Amino acid sequence: MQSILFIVFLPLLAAIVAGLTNKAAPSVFAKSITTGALFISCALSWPIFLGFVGGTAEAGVVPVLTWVKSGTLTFDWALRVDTLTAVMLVVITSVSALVHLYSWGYMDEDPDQPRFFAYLSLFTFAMLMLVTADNLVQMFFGWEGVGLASYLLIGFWFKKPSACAAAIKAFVVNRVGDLGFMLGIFGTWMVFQTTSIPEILEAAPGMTGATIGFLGYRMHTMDILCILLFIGAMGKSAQLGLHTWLPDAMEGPTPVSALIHAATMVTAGVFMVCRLSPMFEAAPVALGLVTFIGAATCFFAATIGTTQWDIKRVIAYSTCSQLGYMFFAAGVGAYGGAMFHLYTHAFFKALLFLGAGSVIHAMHHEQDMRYYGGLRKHIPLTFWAMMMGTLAITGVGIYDLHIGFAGFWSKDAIIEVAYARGTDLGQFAFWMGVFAALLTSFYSWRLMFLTFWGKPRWIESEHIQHSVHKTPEQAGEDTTGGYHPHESPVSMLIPLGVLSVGAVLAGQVFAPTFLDSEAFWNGAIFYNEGLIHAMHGVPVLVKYAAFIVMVTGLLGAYWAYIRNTSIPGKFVVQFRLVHRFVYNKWYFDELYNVLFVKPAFWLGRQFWQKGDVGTIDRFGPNGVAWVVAQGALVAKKVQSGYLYSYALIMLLGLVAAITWVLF
Amino acid sequence: MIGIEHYVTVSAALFVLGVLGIFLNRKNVIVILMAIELILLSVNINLVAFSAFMGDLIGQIFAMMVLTVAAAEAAIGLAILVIYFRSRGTIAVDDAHQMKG
Amino acid sequence: MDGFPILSVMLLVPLLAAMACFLVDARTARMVALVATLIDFALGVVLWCSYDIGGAQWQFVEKANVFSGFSYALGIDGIALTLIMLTVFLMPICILASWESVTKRVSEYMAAFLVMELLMIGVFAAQDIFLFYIMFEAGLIPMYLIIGVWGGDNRIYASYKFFLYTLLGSVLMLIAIFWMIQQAGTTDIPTLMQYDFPASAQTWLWLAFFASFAVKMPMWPVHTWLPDAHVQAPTAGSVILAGVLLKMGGYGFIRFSLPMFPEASAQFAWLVFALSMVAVVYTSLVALVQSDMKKLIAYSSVAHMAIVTVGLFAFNVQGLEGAMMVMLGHGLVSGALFLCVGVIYDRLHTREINRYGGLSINMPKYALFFMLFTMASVGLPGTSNFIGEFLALAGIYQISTFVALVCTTGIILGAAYMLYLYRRVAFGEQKNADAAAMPDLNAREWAMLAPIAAAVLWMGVYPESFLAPMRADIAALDARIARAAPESDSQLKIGTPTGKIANEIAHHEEPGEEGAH
Amino acid sequence: MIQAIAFYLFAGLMIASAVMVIMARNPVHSVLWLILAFFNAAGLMVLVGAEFIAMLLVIVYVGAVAVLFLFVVMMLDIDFAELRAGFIKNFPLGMLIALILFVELFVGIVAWNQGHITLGTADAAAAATGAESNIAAIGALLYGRYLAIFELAGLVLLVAMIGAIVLTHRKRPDGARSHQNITRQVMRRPEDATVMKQPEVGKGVDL
Amino acid sequence: MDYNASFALVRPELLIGISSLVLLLIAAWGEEKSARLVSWLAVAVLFVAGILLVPTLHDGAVGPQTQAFGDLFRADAFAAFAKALIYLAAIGCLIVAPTYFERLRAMRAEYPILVLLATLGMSIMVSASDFLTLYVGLELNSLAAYVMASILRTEGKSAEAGLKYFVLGGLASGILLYGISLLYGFSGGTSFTVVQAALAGDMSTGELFGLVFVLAGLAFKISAVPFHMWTPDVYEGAPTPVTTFFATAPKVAAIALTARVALDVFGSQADAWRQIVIFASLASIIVGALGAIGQQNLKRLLAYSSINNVGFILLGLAVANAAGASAMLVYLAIYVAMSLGSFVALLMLRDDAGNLYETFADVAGLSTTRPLLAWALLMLMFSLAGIPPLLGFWGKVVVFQATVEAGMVALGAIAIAASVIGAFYYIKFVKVMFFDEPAGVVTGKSGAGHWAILGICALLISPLGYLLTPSLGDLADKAATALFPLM
Repeated sequence: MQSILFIVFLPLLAAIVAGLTNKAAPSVFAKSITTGALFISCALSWPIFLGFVGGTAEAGVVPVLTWVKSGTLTFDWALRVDTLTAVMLVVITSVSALVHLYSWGYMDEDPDQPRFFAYLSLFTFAMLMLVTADNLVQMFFGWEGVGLASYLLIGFWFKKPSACAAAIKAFVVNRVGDLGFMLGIFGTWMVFQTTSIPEILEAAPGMTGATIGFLGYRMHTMDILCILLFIGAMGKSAQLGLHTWLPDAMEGPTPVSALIHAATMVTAGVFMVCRLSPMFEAAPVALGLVTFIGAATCFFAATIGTTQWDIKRVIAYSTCSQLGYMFFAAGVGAYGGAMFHLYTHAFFKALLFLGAGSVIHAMHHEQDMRYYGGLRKHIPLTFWAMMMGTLAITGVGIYDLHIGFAGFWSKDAIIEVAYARGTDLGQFAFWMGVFAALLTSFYSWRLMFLTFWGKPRWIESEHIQHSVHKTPEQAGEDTTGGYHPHESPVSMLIPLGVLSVGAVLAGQVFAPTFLDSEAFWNGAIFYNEGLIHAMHGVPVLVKYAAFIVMVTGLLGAYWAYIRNTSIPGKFVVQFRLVHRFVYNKWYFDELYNVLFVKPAFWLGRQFWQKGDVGTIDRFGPNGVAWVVAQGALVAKKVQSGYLYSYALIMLLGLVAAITWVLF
Repeated sequence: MIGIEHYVTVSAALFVLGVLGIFLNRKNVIVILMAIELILLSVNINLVAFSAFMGDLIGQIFAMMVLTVAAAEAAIGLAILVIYFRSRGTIAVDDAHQMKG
Repeated sequence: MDGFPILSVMLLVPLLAAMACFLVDARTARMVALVATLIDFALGVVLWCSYDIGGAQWQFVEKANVFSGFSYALGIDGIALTLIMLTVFLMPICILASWESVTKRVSEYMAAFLVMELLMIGVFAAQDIFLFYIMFEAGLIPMYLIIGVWGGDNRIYASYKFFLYTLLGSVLMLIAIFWMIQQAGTTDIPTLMQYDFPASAQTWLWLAFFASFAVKMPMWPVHTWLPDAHVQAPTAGSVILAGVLLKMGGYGFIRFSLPMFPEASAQFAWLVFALSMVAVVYTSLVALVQSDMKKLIAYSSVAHMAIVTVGLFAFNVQGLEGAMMVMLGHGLVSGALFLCVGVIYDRLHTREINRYGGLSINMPKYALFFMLFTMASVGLPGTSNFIGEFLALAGIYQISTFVALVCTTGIILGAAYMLYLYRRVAFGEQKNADAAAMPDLNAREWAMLAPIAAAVLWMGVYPESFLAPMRADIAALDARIARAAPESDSQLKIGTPTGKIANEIAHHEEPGEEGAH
Repeated sequence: MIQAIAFYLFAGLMIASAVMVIMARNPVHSVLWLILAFFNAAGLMVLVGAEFIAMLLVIVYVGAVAVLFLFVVMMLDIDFAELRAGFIKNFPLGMLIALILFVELFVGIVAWNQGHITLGTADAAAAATGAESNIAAIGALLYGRYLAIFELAGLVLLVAMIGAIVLTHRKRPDGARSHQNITRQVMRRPEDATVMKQPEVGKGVDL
Repeated sequence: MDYNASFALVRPELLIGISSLVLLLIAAWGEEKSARLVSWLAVAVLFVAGILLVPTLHDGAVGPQTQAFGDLFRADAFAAFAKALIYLAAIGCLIVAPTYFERLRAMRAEYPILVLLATLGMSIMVSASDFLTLYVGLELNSLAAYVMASILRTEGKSAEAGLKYFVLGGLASGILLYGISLLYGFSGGTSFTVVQAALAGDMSTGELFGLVFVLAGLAFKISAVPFHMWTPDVYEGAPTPVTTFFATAPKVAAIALTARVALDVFGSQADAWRQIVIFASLASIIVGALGAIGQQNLKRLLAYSSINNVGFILLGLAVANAAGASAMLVYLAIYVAMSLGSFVALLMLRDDAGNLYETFADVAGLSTTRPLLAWALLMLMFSLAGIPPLLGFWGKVVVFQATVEAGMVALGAIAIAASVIGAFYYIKFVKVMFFDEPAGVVTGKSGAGHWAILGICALLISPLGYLLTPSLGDLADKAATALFPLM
């Protein structure tokens, strides 16, 4: 069990060493030390996980250091290992190690590699702190730590204004969620007088009947607490409303997108809900909200995904959508399903991102799919890896044969369990899930077809033009512009390969463990026996629903992007309003800009100029100064220098005094 | 019969006149000095009258002292007036406002 | 340490050094000041180490009746100890920060700073209310000179504003002090802290003290002196101003307002809350639109100090300890941020944010420190400010969820303006050639920033070192004010558990049950 | 009865003179009116039996002070006509305030108790004994009980003397009158004092 | 009447009076050449006179055994305290005078004698226990003061100052006298004891008017608003050493006298005059502060500052108890040190040729050209403003403490808030000296005498001065007790 200390702190150590030496040492030093540390962590993590799979490991806590003792509010640094942690451990360390390795190749030409690797390792440390947290505050530490790392990594290319803006956006939007999280922690502590997660979870069922005041309203205690905590999860996991940062986060280097914005950090919200599942189970309204938000996000993000041209953005919205699946799975009580989808998603989404990175790498940093095409033959290994990922995310698999890619196992289970839940919200989630699955299939294949099939359209890309020093006119018929995409180096291909294996097999191998084994979870999450039974008993049509829509999506994409490429254009013309609405991401950014950003700056200026300067200073210090100055002028005037006026004033004083005493 | 009230009234009138002389006069310092003498005279009348009507002599002693001081004051006042006239060439009250504000 | 008047020695060392500074030339004066502040720091460490946690409430007590009407009485509890440590820790750094940037009238400058140190330690160590007031007010003189003589272009206005604003605030307190002395018959602070003033009198006494401390803190709307003073003051002046002087306001609340007038404090808690809430939102938004670095940080100080005030008036242990931790953390972090501004100001002589940009390229070490302090200012867990803000907000949540909600928005806005600042300074393209040519930190600047960085992290990771000494004192204070604590708006009512889980699959359950809760 | 007539006569004349003191256009007239006022005041004092003070008033004031005034007025040689302008400017306000003052004094002191003033009880030690004359009684008191004051009054006069001298005494510049150098006068020769010039016709003398 | 006992009680006054006569002879003999000698002899005389006070001061003499010449004169601890301050202030003014007058070729041997006689007058004022004594002492002082104000007879400003001082002073003493005459008539005597006894019961309007007139006359002497109008003009116009004298010694005397009259004679009728004193106090604080703000001339500024300070002293009077009187005396002592120091510092603002400078423009950047002088002035200014840790703060503390202890909290609060206005021009002074670019006109060296006085004053008002507070407070308490023998 003590190995957890190494797993968690090795990346930190590596980050500090790499960060502080920075450019003082050759970059290979920083790369080796961080990557090495991560592989060691990874190697130490798998035994723990397998131990839990095999049922041999026991949950436990490794105390590290006292943190805060303030009256009854105490929390320490401690590392908790149980099944849930173990799952996250392998996901984090594995993907992180692979991303580290991948970055050797991807970031090869970057001058700031030590910094990059230090950030990556720092992120890994923070994420590990998050998942091993024994109390809510330490979780919050990790929560914020990953936020910091995310901020740093999104803004890694800090010279790009868009990267800086995205970084700030990510941090600030996350902070909105953190507001809820913090209030949730305060409330939780106030109700339970502890921040220790196990203690809270133990006491949670006893609070089901309790009510509490919040902002002057009286609410069910557990509902309000869970809603507040869930707001935190929404921020971190980019759920509807607080999702706007995630697509922008694609400004970061692609390995970062794979690690942080696909596999690990964004799933922290899901992890948190699962971690606190007994608490949420005591809060029906909150869970309803989780379901609703999850389902809505799932649908909403998928719609946007179908219209985007940037390859990474498509995948980013896809992530957003998949996170929606996880949430509504948790919302309807299938925490195992949520965690399972998280697990498989980590593999295939990381794979997709890294694959996309490989494509981008090959296409000279061009990210627009409109300028791809026909890459199948040029970068075959990447193509096959992407294919595995696509098959996994679209959920290809055959129910009756019990065979399928990773996504098939987890996503279908979620759709089924939503149906099995049998409530209105469950139904809503089910339909949303099914529809999103259709869209998932469509946009995933759209991506594949646009990228790997068809004719090369590369010469339209400015990046390519720069590379080959030609304009489209000069290139003439040759739409490649004479550009030859090259396959990525081995360091990038190995992670692709490993993740492909995961994408293919993760579902197949672990489905029974995650979904059906109460023993595996061993109390780490709330295990709803009845729900699992109901899930297995859903109608056949429900079981096939996902498969059907998957095929539909595939056909649709094939039809629109291979058979008759004019259709998308026509569609856009026909449904101009709808398309524009979806293409512009439902105008969330614009809305927030109008609602929050601009008013904030406007208010700031108003408060400053009209408030501080115009009112407080003007009527406060400056006003008083003015009055005093006027008084001084009067005093000066009265002191006229004339004897008789002095005498007059003396007499006035005398008369006034006499009058005063006389009356 | 003429009582103390009459004397006090006369004295008050004289006092007020003296005071009036000080600030009504804007042009001539000498008259201001004379106005001060009037004030002192009013005080003397008061003192003597009180003294006589009470039947003790302190008031008269006091009046003597006032007289003495008044003489001294007149001497010094006029001396100041003289040097003021020497340095300014005028004794107009209005001109004595080099310092103000 | 028995019998050794360590507090007096800590006061004496800077005093003697200040006098010595007048007699020597500039180079020597710098050394004298540095050595003196380091000696004081060493004494501070000794003080900290020999402070008996869990021992007597007042330790290192000294008392001499050499004055009429009041006495020379010193002594500290854990609260004062930590603030004294903050002072002696920041002072050598201030001297270092002025090492090269101050070139005119160095001797006087160093003397002013040393006197400042004396007065600040005196404020925290005074056990006599007059002595406290004298030290509290006397700080105006050196600070006025520091801003006025060594300040920026608009230093006159700023120094006047600083002086008169704070003076006006504190004179009313003096009147209240007289009344208290007369009522209680003593000037001894520990005795006064136990004295129960009549509730009717507490109201105006509290207001009088509030006038002083609110200006000092500064609370909205009497904060406008701070941005001006900060902007115009030399770097080290800003550091001391933000680092220690503002804390005197908080110290005043915790030492006087709360224990001496608990009922009035409860009575006016709404006022404090209201002003603090406004301050958090208002000044954060103002900070967002600033184009002057120092002004931005100054406004952020106002917002942070508002967290202190809500924490203090939360009437519970978490709030109080949180407020103390915010004060300590903010002392370090805002001081460090001003140092960061000073570092680049020394190179380019402008505080205009837009003149910088892309400093990460040519000043990576600087960018690292700046990032650390930015994050600390934002309240990232693991740094000093988080502990304080978290505890303070947790404290206030127990009293009022609404106040907690509004004040917690500070973490969003704080992130916005600090990161926006950082982005414009350290990120982006190098817009100006002169800014791009600036060299990275030198050894002296390292020596300034690294200790603060270490302290910030220490305080964030193991705050127990700082919480432990003050725990007993906070507990005592909490016990004293508990009788007046305002009612919480949460009012948890434990009902009968339903015994159900949310996603129970019951055979007879109707669809749509979900919405019926 | 005669006493009442005398009182009203003296009082009326004194007030009238006082008015003229401050109203007269010519300061010389003012001084003369002042002298008249003092005479009448002395008369009032005689009426109440304070003949010594009355005499003193006449001697000191009329004999010394008023003459001093006259002397200074003459000496300063001022164009008085010019000095009268602007008299009226403060008049209304001044009159109003003076009137208020007078009314308050009258009401407060005299009319408060239906026109009857209750004086304090005299200090027995300083009471005038019927046997002595006014002068003798004053002398006894002045050289007995109030001796210290009397001495002090001397110092006051000394200060006045010193002051007047310090302020007005000017040293004559050297050689103006007192420093006559007889030797030099005697040694003076015509050659040194006169120059013979014989100017040509039509030309001036170049001195 | 036991003259021996009386003479023993007035030893300081006798010494000063006789010495002044002797010195006058020396001056007459030695003419201008003897001026310095006479000055130093006068200093010695005052010093010895001061030493003669020590027993009285130390024993806290009070009661009938302090009465001299019947009941004309009271040599009690209160008077001794005031006299000690007066003598010290006079000594300071004498020491700085020769340098000033010699430059103008106006040094006269009569000057120190006038100072001595004025001091004698003040001595008698503060010891007076009869209105007759009061009046003669007051006039002795005033007449000497009129002469001193206009002693630079060739300068228009000096003459104008003398004229204004004289005319308004004459009016004021007329008012005072009128009041005394009323008190005499309505209470039957001029002795304080008699008047006090007469006032103890119900007060007639005559007595009431007498009281108001007397207080108004005295208010002129202490330059309390609205009887302050002469102060700025006279302070500016009079030669600086004379201004120094005016700002210190006569102020002490007048305040002590006012305190004695108000608290002792009118003590039983405190309610009748308290409102007036409160008004005068607040008005003085505010008018003094406002008037000072617009000033360019430093002497004028300090004149307003003295008006401002008088306001605070009057607060102590308004309290009308022993604590208030003691607070007044403590404040007064500190005020004398501050005021003396400030004016002496002004006298040190000279160029190489010895010309004096007295406007803000001249002291710009003084801290770079004459750092020591500038720092001393800084201390003095902050002390006048009442900023701790300088002793000026303590003066305000005792006064306000007395105010609050008497339950006049609102008054204290208003007054102390108004004091902030005053701080404005003090810090402006500091600003000009420290923040502005050097004007560079003040370059001359100053004599040891000036430095010594400035140094002593600076040391007194420095934080070290707090070490004196116990003994100062003790003495002031004893002195105040003399005014309240019954308590």
